[in-house]
Amino acid sequence: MSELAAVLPGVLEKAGWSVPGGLVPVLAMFICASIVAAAMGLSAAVLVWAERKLAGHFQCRLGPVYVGGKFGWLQSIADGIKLLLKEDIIPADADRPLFRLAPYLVVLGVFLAFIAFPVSEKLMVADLNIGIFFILAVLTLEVFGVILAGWASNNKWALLGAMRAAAQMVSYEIPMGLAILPVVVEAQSLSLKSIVAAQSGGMLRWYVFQPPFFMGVSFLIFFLAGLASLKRAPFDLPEAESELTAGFHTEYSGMRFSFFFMAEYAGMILVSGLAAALYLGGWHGILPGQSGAMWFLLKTAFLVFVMIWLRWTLPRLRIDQVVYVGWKVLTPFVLACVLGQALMAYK
Amino acid sequence: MAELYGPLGLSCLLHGIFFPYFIAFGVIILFLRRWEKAAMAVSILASSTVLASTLMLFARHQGLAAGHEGVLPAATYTLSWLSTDSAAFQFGYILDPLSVLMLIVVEVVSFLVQVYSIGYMHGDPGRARFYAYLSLFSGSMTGLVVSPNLLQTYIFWELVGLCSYLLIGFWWHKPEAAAAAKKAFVMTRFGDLGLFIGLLMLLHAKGNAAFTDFGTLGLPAGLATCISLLIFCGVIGKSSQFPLHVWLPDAMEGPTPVSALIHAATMVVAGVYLLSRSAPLFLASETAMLVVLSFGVVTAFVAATMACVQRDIKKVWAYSTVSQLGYMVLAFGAGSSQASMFHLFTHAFYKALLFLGAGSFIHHAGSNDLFEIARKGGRGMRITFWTTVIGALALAGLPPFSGFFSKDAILVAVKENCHPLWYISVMFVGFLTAYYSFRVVFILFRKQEAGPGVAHGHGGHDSPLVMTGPLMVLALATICVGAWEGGFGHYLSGAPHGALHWDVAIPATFLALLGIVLAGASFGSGGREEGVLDRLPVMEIPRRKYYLDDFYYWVTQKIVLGFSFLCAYVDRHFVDGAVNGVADTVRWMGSQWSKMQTGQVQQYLNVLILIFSILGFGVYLTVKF
Amino acid sequence: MSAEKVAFFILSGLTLGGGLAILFSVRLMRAVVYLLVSLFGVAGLYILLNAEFLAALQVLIYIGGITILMVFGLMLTGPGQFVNPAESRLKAVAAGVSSLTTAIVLLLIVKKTKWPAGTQALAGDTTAEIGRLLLTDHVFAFEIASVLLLVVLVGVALFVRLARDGGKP
Amino acid sequence: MITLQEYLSVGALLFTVGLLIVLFRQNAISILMGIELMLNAANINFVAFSNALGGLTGQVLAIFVVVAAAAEAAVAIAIIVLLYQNLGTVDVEKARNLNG
Repeated sequence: MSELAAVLPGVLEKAGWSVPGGLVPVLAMFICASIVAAAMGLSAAVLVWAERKLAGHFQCRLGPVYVGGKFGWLQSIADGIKLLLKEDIIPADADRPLFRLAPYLVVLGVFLAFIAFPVSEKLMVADLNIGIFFILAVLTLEVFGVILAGWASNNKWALLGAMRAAAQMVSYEIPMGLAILPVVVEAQSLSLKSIVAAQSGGMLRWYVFQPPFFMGVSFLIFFLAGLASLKRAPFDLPEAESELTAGFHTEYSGMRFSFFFMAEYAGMILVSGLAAALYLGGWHGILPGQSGAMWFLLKTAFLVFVMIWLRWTLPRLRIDQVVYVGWKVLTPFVLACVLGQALMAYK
Repeated sequence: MAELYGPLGLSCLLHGIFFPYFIAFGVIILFLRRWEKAAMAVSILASSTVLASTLMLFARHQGLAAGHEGVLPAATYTLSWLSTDSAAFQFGYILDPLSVLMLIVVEVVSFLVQVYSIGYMHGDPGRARFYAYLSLFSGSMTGLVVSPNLLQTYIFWELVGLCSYLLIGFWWHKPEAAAAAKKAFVMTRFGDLGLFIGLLMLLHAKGNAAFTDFGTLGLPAGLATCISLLIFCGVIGKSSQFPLHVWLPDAMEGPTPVSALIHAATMVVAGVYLLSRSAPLFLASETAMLVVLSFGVVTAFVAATMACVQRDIKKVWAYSTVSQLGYMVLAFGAGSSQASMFHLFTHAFYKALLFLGAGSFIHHAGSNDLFEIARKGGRGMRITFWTTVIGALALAGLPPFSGFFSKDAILVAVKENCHPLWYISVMFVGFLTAYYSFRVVFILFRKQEAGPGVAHGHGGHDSPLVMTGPLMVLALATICVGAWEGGFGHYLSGAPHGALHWDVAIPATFLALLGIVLAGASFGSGGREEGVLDRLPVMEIPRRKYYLDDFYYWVTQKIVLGFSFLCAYVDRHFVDGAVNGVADTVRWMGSQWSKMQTGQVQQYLNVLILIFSILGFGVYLTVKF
Repeated sequence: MSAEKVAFFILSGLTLGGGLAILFSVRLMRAVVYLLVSLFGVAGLYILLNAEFLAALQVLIYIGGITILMVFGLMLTGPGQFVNPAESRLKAVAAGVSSLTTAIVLLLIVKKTKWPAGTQALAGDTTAEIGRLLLTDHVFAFEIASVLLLVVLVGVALFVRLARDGGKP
Repeated sequence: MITLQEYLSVGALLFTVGLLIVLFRQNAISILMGIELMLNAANINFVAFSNALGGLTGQVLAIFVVVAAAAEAAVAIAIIVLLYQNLGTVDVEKARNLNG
C-alpha cells in the first residue's frame, strides 16, 4: 500500500486528474480495498467452480461434470447472478439490525485479514510488524458474526449452529495460535514478510522441512485447526445439513447468504496462504533463487485443493470428537512443539 | 535402717509420705474406676506405704532426738516454686515433732479406716470412687501436715475441704447427703474466707513466711491480732467451732468410715493443728488468745448439751467431736498448745474407735437410731460393744484411759492460766461428756427385743474381722497412749516430764463418775427413752440445736433472700433497664441505619463514588498540580 | 485538521458512542454489539498511540474472547434477560448525578494538571521490546498472571461442575 | 498532534460511561460490560502515558490489565450463570442476600 501511495501521484498526474495531497493515502487505501474485495469475489467464484468440479469427480456426481459450457465456467456465473437477484428474506421475528449486520462482520473479519496477506514481496497491502498476530485477531470477528447471525435469525437450528460454531472456532483458535509460535520463535518476528524472507534459499529452507520437524508437526496442526475454524468438512458441524438444515445461515438468502459463502472461500484461501507463507516458504521457489507471486499462489492452490479433497472424501465428525481432538490431541501436541522449538532456540 | 538416716533415704521417706496417695488417686480415677478390687488394693497399698514411711520417719526422729539436748529444731526441705521480686514461694516439707506426731495420727487412722472400709463398703457400687476420694483426702491431709508455710497449708486446706465435700456427698443420690455436702462446703467456706484474707495480709506484710519464722516476724500488735483472728476464722470453719459447727452433725450423712476419718480424727483437727503451727502468732496477742478460749469453751459446752439429747448414734459422736474440738481449742486459748495437741492425739484414736464402732452397729442394725440398734441386739456384738465401752470410758475421761490424761492436762492449763469461771465451765462440760457417752453405752446395753426382724434370739453376729480388727487396734491404742502423758510434753517442746495433778484429776473424775451414775439411773434399766436431763425444760434448747439452724434458715430465707429480691428488683428494673435501654436504643438506631444496607451493591457504589468525586473536587480545589 | 486528528475524533466517537449506546440499549444482544464497537474504537486509539500489538491484543482478547463469552452468558441466562427491566427514576438520577460529578472532576483534574510534554516517539517495532520487558522486568507479574489464569481455569471448571450438579458441590 | 490531555479526557469519559452503566443497569451482564469499559478507560490512560513518556511499561501494564479482565470476565460469567440457576434471574436487585 505504501508503494502504491508512492506511485499514485505520478499515475494520477499522467491521467490528468488533480488530487489534493492529503487524499492520496485515502485513495490508495480505497484502491487496495477494492482490489482485495474484487479478489475475494473472484476467488469465491473460482473456488465454487473448482469445488463443484472436484466433487463431481471425487464422488462421481454427473451434474458438475457435464453442466455449464466449456469446463463448466457458466455455472459459476449463473450462480452469481442467481445470488444477486434472489429475494432478500428477513424472518419476521428476527432482530433486523443484527440480522443485517452479521454477514458484514463475517466478511469484515476475513477482509481485514487480507491486509497482511503476503502474496509476494511487493504484492501485499501492508507489511504490519505484528502481521500474523493481526490476522489471528481480526479473524475472531468472524466468530462474532457467526454467533450474531445464528442468534438474530431467531431460529433454533441457526442458534444451535451458531453455538457449535462459536465453541468450535474458539477452541480451535488455541492450537492455531500456538502452532504459529514455533515459526515466530525461529523467525524472531511477527511480520509475515520477515517470516517468509527467513525461508529463502530453496525448498529445504522451508520451515516445514526443518529438522527436528517441530514446525512440520505445527504445520499439520495449523492446517487442521484452520480447517476446523473454517467449519469445513470433516469439521462442518455448525452447518451440518442433515442435522441443522444449514446451521447458522439457515435463514439467510440472496446476497447476505453469498457473504457467508464468500467469507468461507476467502477463508480457505487465507488459511492456505498463511500456511504457505508460514511453513512452505511463501513466495520462494523450490530451488534457491526462485521467487515470485506464482510460487505463493501455487502453494495456496495446492492447499486449497487438499481442503476440497478432504471435504469430499471424509465423513463428518461428531461434536464431542471435534472438541476432543481440539483440546486433548492438538493442544498438547502443539504445546510440545512450542516447548521443543523454544528449547532448540535457547542457545 | 542406717541408710534411711542419709539424705537420700530421708527424701525417699518424705516423698513416700507425700506422693503415694496422689498416685493412687490418679491411677484409680483414670484407670480403675470399673475394677473395684484393684482400686482397693492400690489405695490400701498406698496407705500402707505411707504408714510405713511415717513410722520409719518417727523412728528416725526418735533416734535423732535421743542424741539431742532438748527438742529437735524444725527442719524444712523446700523447692522454690515461684519466685517474684517481692516474694519467693516455697513448696516442700517441714519436719518437726509436731508434724511427725500429726503424721502418725493421720496415717494410722487413715490406714485403719481404709482397712475397715473393705468390710463396711462391701458391695457398694462406687467403691473405686470411694477409695479414690479417700486417697485424695489422706494425701491432702498429709500435704497439709507437712506444709512448711501458710500458703501451701492453704492449698491443701482447700483440697481437704473439697474432699470432705466429695465424701460427705458420696451417696449423692440421697438428698440429705447432697444437702449436707453442700452445707459443709458452704459453712467451711465462710471460715476459709477469713483464713484467705489473713493469708493475703500475711503475704502482703511479710511475704511467704515459713512457720518456723512465725516467732520472729515482728508484726505490729494490731496486725498480729488481726491476722490471728482471721486465721482463727478458718479454724472455726474447719474445726467446726460455734457458731459454724452445724455442718459437722449433718455431715454424718456420709459413709461412717468417712465420718471417722474426716470428722473425728483428721480433717476437723486440721484447724487445731493450724493453731499449733501458728502458735507464735497467737501468743503475741492477748486478745486473740481470749477469743480462742471463749470460742472453745462455748463450743465445748453447747455441743455437749446437744449430744445429750440425740437419738442418732452418729450424731451423738458428732456433737461429742465438736465438744472435744472445743476442748482442744480452749486448751490452746488457755496457752497450752501442748495439751491441745495431746488431746488431739488421744481423741483421734478413741473417736475413731467410737465412730468405727458406731459404723459396725449401723452396718449390723441398718439404722442409726440408738434404741433401734439396741432392739436389734447391739450388745450381742461383743467386740464392737466392748470396744465402744472402752472408747466411751476414754471420752468420759476416766482413768486409766487416754482421755483422762489429756483432759487432765487441759484442766490444769485452764486452772493455771485463766479465770476460775472458765475452769468451772470446763468441769461442767466434763460432767456432761460422761453423761452423754454413757447414755449411749447404757442404751446399747439393753436386752435385745424379740421381734420379727431378728432371726436369732441370742443377739446379733459381730462384724467381720476387717471391721473388728481396726476396732481392737484402736481400743488398744486408746488404752495405751494415755501413758505417754509424761513424755509428751518433752517430745513436743522439750519440757520436763510432767506428772498428774491430783487436785484437778480427782474432782474431774468425780464429776465424770457422777455423770455415769446419772446416765445409768436414767437409762440403765427399763425401756425409757428419756433420761432425767431430758425432762428438764431447758433441754428443749439443745434439742432445737440452740435455734442455730432456724437462725441460719431465717437469715438465708428472710434477710438474704429479701435483700436478694431487693437487689434483683433494682437490677432488673434500674440497672437492666438502663442497660437494656441503651441496648434498645442502639438496636433501634442500628435497625434504622441498617436500612441503608439494602443489599444493593449499586447503591453502595453510588454513594462511594459520589463521596470520592466530592473528595476529588476538594483535591482539585486545594492541591496545586 | 490533520488526518490523525480526524481519526482520533472518529475513534473517540465510536468508543464513547458505543458506551452510551450500551447504556441506552434495551436489548442486551445489541448492547454486546455496541460494546464491540466501543472496543474497536479503543483498539483504534491504541493504533494511534503507536501500540499496534496492544491493538491486536485488544481485538483478539476482547472481541474474540470476552464479548463472545458475554454472548454465551446471555444465551445461558434465558430469553427473559434479553430485555432489561425498567430501572427506577430515582436510581437513574442518583447514578447520573454521581457519574456526572465524577466526569466533571476527572476532566477538571485532567485539565488542570501540567502533564509532561510528549517527547520521544516510540520506536517502530515495539513488540519484541514488550516481549523482552515481559520476561525480564515484569517477569514476576507475568508469572502471577499465569497463576491467575490457571486458578481461573480450575475455578471456572469447578463452577461449571456446580452448575451442572444443580448448585451442590 | 493529539495531546496527552485529549487521550486522558477520552479515558475519563469512557470511565464515566462505564460507571454509569455499572450504577444504573440492573442486569449483571450489563454491569460486566460497564466494568470492561472502565478497564478499557484505564488502559487508554496507560497507553497514552506510555506513548507520551516514551516507555513501554504502560503497555505492559495494559497487557496485564487485559489478562486480568479476561480472567475476571470468565469468572463473572460463570458466577452469573450460577446466579441464574439459583435465583432464576440475573437482576442484581433481586440478589439481595446482603441486605442488612
